[in-house]
Amino acid sequence: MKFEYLLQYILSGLTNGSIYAITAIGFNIIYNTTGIINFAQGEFLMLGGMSAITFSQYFPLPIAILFAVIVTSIVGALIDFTIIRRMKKPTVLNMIIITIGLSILIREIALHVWDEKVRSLPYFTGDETTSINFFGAYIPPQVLWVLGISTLIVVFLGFFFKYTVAGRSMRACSSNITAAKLCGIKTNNMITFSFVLSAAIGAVAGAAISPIAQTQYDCGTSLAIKGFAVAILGGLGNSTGAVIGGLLIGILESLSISILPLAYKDAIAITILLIILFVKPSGLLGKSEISALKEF
Amino acid sequence: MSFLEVKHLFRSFGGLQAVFDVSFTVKKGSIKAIIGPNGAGKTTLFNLISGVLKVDSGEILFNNVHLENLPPYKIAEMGISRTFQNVKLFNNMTVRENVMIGRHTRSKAGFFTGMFNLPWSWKEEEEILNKSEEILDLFHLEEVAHLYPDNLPFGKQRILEFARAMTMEPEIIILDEPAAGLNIHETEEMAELITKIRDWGVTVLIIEHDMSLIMDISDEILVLSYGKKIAEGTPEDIQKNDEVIKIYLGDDDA
Amino acid sequence: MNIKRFLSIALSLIVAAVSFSCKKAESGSIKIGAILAVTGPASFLGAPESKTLKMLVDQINVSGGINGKKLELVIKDSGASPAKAISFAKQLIEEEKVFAILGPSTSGETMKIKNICEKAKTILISCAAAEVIVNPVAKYVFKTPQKDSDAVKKIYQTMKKMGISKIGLMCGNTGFGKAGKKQLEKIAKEYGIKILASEVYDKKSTDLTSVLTKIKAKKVQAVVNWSIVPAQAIVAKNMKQLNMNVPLFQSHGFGNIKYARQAGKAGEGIIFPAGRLLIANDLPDSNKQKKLLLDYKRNYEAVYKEDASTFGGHAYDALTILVEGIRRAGTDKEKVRDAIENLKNFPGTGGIFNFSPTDHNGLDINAFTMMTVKNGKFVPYKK
Amino acid sequence: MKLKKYYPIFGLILAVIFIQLLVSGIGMQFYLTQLTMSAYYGIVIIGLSILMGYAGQISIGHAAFFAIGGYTTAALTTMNFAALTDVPIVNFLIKTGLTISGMDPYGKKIIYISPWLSLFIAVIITIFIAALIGVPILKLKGHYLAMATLGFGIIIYRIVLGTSIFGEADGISDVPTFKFLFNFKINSDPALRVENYYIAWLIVVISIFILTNLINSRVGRALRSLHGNEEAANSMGVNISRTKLLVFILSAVLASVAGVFMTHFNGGIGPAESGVMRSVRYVAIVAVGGMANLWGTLIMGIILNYLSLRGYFGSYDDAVFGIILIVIMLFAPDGIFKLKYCNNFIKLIKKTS
Repeated sequence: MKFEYLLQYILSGLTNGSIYAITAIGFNIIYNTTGIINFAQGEFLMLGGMSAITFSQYFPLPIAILFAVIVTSIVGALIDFTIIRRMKKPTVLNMIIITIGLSILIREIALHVWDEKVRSLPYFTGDETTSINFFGAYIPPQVLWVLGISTLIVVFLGFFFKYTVAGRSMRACSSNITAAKLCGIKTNNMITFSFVLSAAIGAVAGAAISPIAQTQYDCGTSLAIKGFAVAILGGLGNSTGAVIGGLLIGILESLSISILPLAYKDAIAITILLIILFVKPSGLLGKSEISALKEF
Repeated sequence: MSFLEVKHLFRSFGGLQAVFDVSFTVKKGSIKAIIGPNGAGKTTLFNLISGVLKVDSGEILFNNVHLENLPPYKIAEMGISRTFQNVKLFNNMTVRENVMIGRHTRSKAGFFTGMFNLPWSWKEEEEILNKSEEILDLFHLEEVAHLYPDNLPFGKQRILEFARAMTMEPEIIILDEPAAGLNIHETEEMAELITKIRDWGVTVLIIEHDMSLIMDISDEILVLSYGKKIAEGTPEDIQKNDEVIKIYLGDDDA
Repeated sequence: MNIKRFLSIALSLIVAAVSFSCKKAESGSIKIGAILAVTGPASFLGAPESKTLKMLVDQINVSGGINGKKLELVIKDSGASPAKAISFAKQLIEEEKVFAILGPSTSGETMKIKNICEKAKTILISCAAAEVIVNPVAKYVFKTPQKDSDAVKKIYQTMKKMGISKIGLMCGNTGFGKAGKKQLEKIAKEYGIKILASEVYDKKSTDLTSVLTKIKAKKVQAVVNWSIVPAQAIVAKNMKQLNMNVPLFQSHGFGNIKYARQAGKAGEGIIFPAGRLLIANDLPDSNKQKKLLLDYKRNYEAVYKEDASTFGGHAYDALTILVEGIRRAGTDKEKVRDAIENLKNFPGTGGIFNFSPTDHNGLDINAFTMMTVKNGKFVPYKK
Repeated sequence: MKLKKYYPIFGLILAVIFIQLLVSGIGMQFYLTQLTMSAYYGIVIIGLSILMGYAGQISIGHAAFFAIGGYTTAALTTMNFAALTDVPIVNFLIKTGLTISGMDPYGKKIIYISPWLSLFIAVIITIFIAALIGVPILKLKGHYLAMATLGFGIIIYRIVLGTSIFGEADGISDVPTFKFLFNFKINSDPALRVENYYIAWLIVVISIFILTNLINSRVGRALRSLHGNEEAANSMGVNISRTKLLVFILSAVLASVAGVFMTHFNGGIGPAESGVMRSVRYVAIVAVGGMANLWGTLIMGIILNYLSLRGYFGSYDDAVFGIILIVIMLFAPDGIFKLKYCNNFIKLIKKTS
């Protein structure tokens, strides 16, 4: 294989990988606070993308995205406030089931609010044909945007969870919710806050990937499945792991295309994930003790 | 040859030596108590014997069969049953069904037999039911047999767990703090039950903080501290042992 | 006593529910069933189809119905699930006793109910493209979308004129993509075209540059993409981003200007075959389809405030063909079937239909014209 | 032996006969079509109830097993051996009477594998696949188990969608008749509606008989105990991984068998049957029925599938299931049959009978 093609495969892998990574980060925030996986995370991306597209008809792009983030955050808060908080038996199984229900519901509401058509935001810089030549291989600038935003989010989250009171309280909730309560942390508010935060990050991600992947009412599910897979691969709750896992899966998929038929691409990615689950369930960067603690 | 024999047992968690070179034997039909301050490695020792944890090195022999690193269900099949420090009951099943599980190792009906309710399992089912009723009677649980365990008072839950372990008709029963959280009256009832089963020939291995209970019922006592064996002997010997007194006086937990 | 009362209440409830859900058709009206994937993965087909049918039936009824009889339309949303399509087909035939069934939207569903309709002697006019629907011919089964093979032939003819002989194929993993791939691979030899790479991708793919890299490495002279939204636009964009400067051919599923706009600048120059709906304005006045196409477009866009697509057109054709059959032969199913089978020179959105006992599609290669995108608009492709 | 636990089964048989007589009596026999389809889905659902409710193992990939059964039989029985009679293995099958010859609707001669043989092969394949993935998957818990089963479902979906012998996106059509016992036939012919209805419900009755026996048996208690507390169950002598695996296989086989019969009844199968939404729907119904409640899940499975198949939910079909999941988890996490007034109603019925 010529070097130029190899490089192109890797760069192509980065495009999908960046999408996986930014989706996976959203999963981690709620997981870090509540220990649950929000299966409706993909729908936050869809909502972010869809509402950004709608707002962009009236406002300039940055403001449209800002509004989209606000709208999605409100939805996130409402979800916790009206549903998650009021669950009678919040076991893991029930949490999985209820967030799946939410995911379906949001998707169907989106179908009736918007419609079945595919939409997309304009490219943040350049247009559909712009790409950057990189030693004979090409990469569209939007990918760099997505990667940049992912990195910013990871840095921001790292800072937030380490150095701010709210962030530390959220971490406390994650490790022991009763103890956190005893220390005077308003755990309920922290959980709401984590929903807001992950909805907001989901919305940013949804808007950032919309020019590449396009947005449709049902695009959330397939994104969420990949994102969830990547979150586990990187180690649940570990955002750096999510980015590394996402890019890794993206590049592996892309390279696998060069030798295998594409029809089974998803099957290959998920097989890799299953193998990792069987061998090291804590993921690439997760600590095994942590995953043992979270083994409900 | 002894009944249960533990030789040079080691187990560590990370850098912490939870069990360090512990050896002891248990005579058939006796009550052996294991005492020691918190964090002495008592529960770890029990978990090693019952197969919940894997040993780092050392031997556990039961009737001359090696137990170390066997899965818990295999160890149960050999006739070793146990209770847990924080009661572990099946809250999705009635009290009667909880006790019936105890007969699992003493019955055989398999998957297919169960699916088609084949005739040869009927007798066995009846036997399970009869034995369970017998145990329920014995432990004074017949009144609550139709309830779910999470509706019982804590004392009853401990007794139920004990009853479940006894339904197995074990050769040896391991009790992890059976009196913890019980009031005086319940503790007395528990002590009575323990001596009663010893009289049937069941060997008892027990961890307990309630010293009066231990001194009353046990035949032999093993003292652990920081994973190491400090002393072993009859209750009278242990009460006189200087080192044990030092540990207990230096520790508020006694 | 109690149980008796309970049973009697339950019984009366059941009877009430049964009689309620089975209201008789208005006498004097003609009941037509439609099974469409209004929601679910094929909603891009089913939604415009159902909108079109509703609009047309309203129009027909307002203008007095057919031969004085009103139409009654029962639309069932199958969500592209075959099991539901089967259930609905039986329901429509046996309970609603419909005169004919329009749809389903996808080939998979149509194939599942083909035999059911055939046995029940109920006319089925499918809006799905696969050729197996009408080959072998089933007596009561028709379809309106153009043949995939004709679309492929049209593309290959154009390629020949352009001097292209080495191509790469990309198909989505939908029924549409699958049928297209089969025809593209089958017919290529006839036109002396070599397929150097053939890949199937997921319909929900987010980026396809890696596949295109694989195709690019084979040094093809053109790329043919056979898929539906959103992949159509993604392929176009990715090709430009990879600096692939060979022509991109799309299928006749590229039938909505919105899709071209999705691709933005990258959509320019895409070549594809399509019915004449998209360029109705540019047709000469002598064209038999022109008036009908413009009417449909105008009405649809007025009612639903969105662009008309060729998919809605398939439903339009299905209904108008059925209506024409009824107009000619009355309300006898057998006679209407015969009338449809003998329908000649009947203009629809997809082309001029000429049915015969051996051809239950009635369209030929002339139904297509090659088009391209220029300045964000569809224009006829001229070479 | 006590017969009391079988009373509900007798009730079910009576209800099945009663409903058939009722709808036939009032001339609404066509309701039987959807009742037959719901019955097959009901088998999948009670199988999942055993796995999720009783053994406590979530599976968001159960539609895959339905699809494995359905697709195996569809692919095998639509293969035409008419031109291959010289091939030794085909010849052997024909001689041993394991093939059926007939005509397709267009008058072509066809020879295909007997559906009984394909049912057998489907069950074997299902057991093999379930055992193969069950061993590693069932070691996982919580979200990891959910992800792994979801992933398994997606892999099967992808394989079905990407393989030409499975018809890719179109699925397989023209699946022939399954000649059941006593010359009863399973196919989509409206004239055979009544016998199809009884065959489907016979299989439901058999399944529920098996499962009722199982949960009341020694193994059944063991699997419920491991849901209650794995550590305690293990120390009581329950072989956790073996019990989990057997239940997983049983539940997979039930889904697969339902898939085989449903495919012959419908005359075809499509990839939608193996999709994630389908699996989620099964989970939803099991949750509504109360998880560890065979009868509850069966009743809800029949009602909800029946309504959905008759199209009462219209374009809100998926939305309805989403709302059901949320509402149930919020207000009745133990299923609607555990709600207070529902419970009182059940008690009332019990008292009167």
